[in-house]
Amino acid sequence: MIPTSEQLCEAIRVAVPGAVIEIVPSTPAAAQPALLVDCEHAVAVARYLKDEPTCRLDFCSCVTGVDYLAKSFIEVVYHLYSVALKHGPVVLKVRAPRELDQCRVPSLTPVWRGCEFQEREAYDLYGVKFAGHPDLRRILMWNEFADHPMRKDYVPPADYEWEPTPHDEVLKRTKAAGGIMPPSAAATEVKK
Amino acid sequence: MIDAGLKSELQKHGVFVISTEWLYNWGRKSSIWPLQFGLACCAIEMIAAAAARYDLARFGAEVFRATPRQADLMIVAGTVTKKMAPQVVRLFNQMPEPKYVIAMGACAISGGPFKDGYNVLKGVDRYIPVDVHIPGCPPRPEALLHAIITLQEKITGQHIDRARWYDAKATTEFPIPVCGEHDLLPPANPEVWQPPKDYRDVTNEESTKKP
Amino acid sequence: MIAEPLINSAGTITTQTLEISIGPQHPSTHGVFRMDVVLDGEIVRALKPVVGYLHRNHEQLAEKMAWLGSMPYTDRLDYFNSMSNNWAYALAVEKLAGIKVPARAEYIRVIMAELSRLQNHASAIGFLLQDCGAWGTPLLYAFKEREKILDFFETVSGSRMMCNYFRFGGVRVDLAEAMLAMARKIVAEFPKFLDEFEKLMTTNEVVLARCQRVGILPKELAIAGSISGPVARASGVEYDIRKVDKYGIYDRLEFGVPVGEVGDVYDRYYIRVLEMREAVKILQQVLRDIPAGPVQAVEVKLRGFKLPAGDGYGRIEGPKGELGFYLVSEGGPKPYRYHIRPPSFINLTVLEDMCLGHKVADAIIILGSIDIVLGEVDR
Amino acid sequence: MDSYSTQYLFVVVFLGVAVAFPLAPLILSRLLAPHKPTPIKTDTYECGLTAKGDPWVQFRVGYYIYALVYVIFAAETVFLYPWAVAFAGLSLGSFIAVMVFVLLLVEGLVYAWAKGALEWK
Repeated sequence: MIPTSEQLCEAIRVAVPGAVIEIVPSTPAAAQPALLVDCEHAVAVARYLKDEPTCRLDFCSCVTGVDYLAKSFIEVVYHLYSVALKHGPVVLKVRAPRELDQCRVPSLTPVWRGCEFQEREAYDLYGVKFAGHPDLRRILMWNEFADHPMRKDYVPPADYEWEPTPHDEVLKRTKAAGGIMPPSAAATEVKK
Repeated sequence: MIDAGLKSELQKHGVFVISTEWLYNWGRKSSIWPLQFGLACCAIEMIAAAAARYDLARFGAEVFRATPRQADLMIVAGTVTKKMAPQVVRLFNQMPEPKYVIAMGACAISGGPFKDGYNVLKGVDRYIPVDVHIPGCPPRPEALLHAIITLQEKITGQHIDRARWYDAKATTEFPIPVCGEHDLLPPANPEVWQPPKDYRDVTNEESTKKP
Repeated sequence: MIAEPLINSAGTITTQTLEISIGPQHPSTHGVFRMDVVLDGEIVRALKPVVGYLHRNHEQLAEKMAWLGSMPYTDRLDYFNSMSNNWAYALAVEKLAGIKVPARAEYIRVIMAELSRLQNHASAIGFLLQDCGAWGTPLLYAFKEREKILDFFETVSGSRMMCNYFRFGGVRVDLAEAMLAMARKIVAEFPKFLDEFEKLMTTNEVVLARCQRVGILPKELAIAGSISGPVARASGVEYDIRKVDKYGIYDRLEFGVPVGEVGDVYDRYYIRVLEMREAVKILQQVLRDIPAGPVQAVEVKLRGFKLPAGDGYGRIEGPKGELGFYLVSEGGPKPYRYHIRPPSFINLTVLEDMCLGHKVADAIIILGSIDIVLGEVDR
Repeated sequence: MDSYSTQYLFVVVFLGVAVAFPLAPLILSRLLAPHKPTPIKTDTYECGLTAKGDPWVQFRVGYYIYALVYVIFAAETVFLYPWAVAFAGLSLGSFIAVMVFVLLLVEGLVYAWAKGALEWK
């Protein structure tokens, strides 16, 4: 069976000297604690997890970018499973500061080929640059797009359309853009 | 014009009196060839409508042409995203002249459930003129059949002398938007899409710079 | 404008490659998918998939809505089987919150997911054979079966394709006896369709000639490229999440997991036929011993449903592969981060490796055998 | 007009219809169809994108050989049609003559097959 995250921590500290590892708990019901690894040793830890006979985590199922605006860092989460030993998930987390110029994370595509597209998507939507990625381009948005739309502080373009009964957010945007509120909207505004 | 009584009388004896305009429209409406152009979930309902049970062939519209050169109806079935909008407008421009557009589903009409997103065009009628709108998400295959019938009625009502494709002054080219830094430039085609008067004119210069 | 000499050093005529894009609007790309292909005559030298033409910012919308608000959006992810998408999302939330699902609801969930798998695989084969050149007939056969299943979905959930039928902790409406009878009739008739389909297609020499030894995916590349679902099992990867995670009541059901050896287009076609037979076996067991009881966990509030703070990942074996949801909650009524692990999107990673050296017509079939849906690829 | 020339009347009528049938729609569409060329409309169609890359490349010679083999056997079937329609009433001599013609072409097919003109390299 899969070694518990504490055993994994000890094994990684032994195998990859100098790796700074922390355990981040998830909800009690899900019970999927994550291994937070520092950027320098992420690739070494990943290679260790993949080749180590008791883990053999050869299937990287899911790569996600998460933008923690309040704590001002962007986290990339890897969910690893083992096809050979049929166990998982081991969750690997890597963090990088939110500012676009310093937002750099080592890419794990050399370890798991499956991360290629998902890391490109994280770069496209969050602006996380993956060092060592073979082909880091935008994958979902068009190439000339300048923003990273999934970040929490992204302001979408003001191309929304008139709505018969605008409510909270669209109403704010209508006023912010100096739009003249249609009569019916004014009525709902007064009633609220 | 011949009066209706005489016409029905002749019809009883198997003599049909028709105008060339009726024949011209009847020919075009009974064989509308749609462009094979599915975007999202509505495309699956379009295939289901063309399949055996709902059978689009009863209305002569089952021949889906892959190239716009041989199609005269574009069924915009699905969400038109901003990355796809230039391609949609270019395809519409490349279709030969008597051409019609059916906006199938809420996404094609106004952005639908995905309207509040950064990459969804709020309705295909911002760039190209739409003839028939089908509400629904996705609309049932019967709704698509009803839309084809509505389009056929629209075609029968057209007149050769006042048709827009014979009119030299009619605009037949719709400018293709460019994918800009933050949004499509221009956000809408002013000739085709006029927002309601008491609403900010989204198409003037002020809107293209970053808010 | 032909710069190089006509006859090159190797004694053959020098030929130049041709760059074309099998673009967003193309009859056989299963939606708005684009492949930039470099061709040397008919042979594919390079193939770059370009996606994003249907990116409908599903994940950003989910962050603005309540937890249950994005359940109808999951129908529009892989719009061929909304039932299993719902189940993936419901499972992820239940795993995060620790919600128990009553037995009858678990049985109903398996019925819906397996019926959805049947009509998905039938359509996938229909589209694949249409790409092979059998113009529309296999697709019409497959859609005839799909219509029956969609009728069942409509009687149960109210909508043919966008069912929005699952809730956290169960399902929305109980199955009446008449609906169960309808499901039994569909399951009883399905093997006849399968036998007819196999008799026509499986030993058809055109299918054999076009699909065998084309687009071979080696097993190691399948695992390294995170390929999941029938595409991976066709290459010999013995991995089915229903057997590994044992979610729902799959541990109580006996069913086999067909695994291929060569991993070419023909294996991917035949795996789906065998998986349909297994799904029929599952449905017969489930429809035979479905218990009575409630279909909705009582403690789950519909209004103001909140998840405890933290993150979690739940996944199911969707017809196209492993469909997972990674959810991050801050204890509020809205998700902080809502990420979908799309099987079709990740299965495209190895599309170029499979197509190199084949003809253009084979590249179309290889794409068809992966069975992608653009709503899920671009989200 | 004795019976001899009336037989050829059918051929003349048939030729006239054969020529008129394809030309009529072409001419009608030239006259009636709306003609509105715009730069975007006359641009080459490439799946909705602007066409990139130059199609006038020097591609493989295989296409030409494939077409050549096809043309040979298409011409053969054209010659076989009139014979196939009426071969029941004809004498044994005509049958042998056509068989010689067909065998010559089968020998050509075997040669093309042996040289590998039918496989795609």
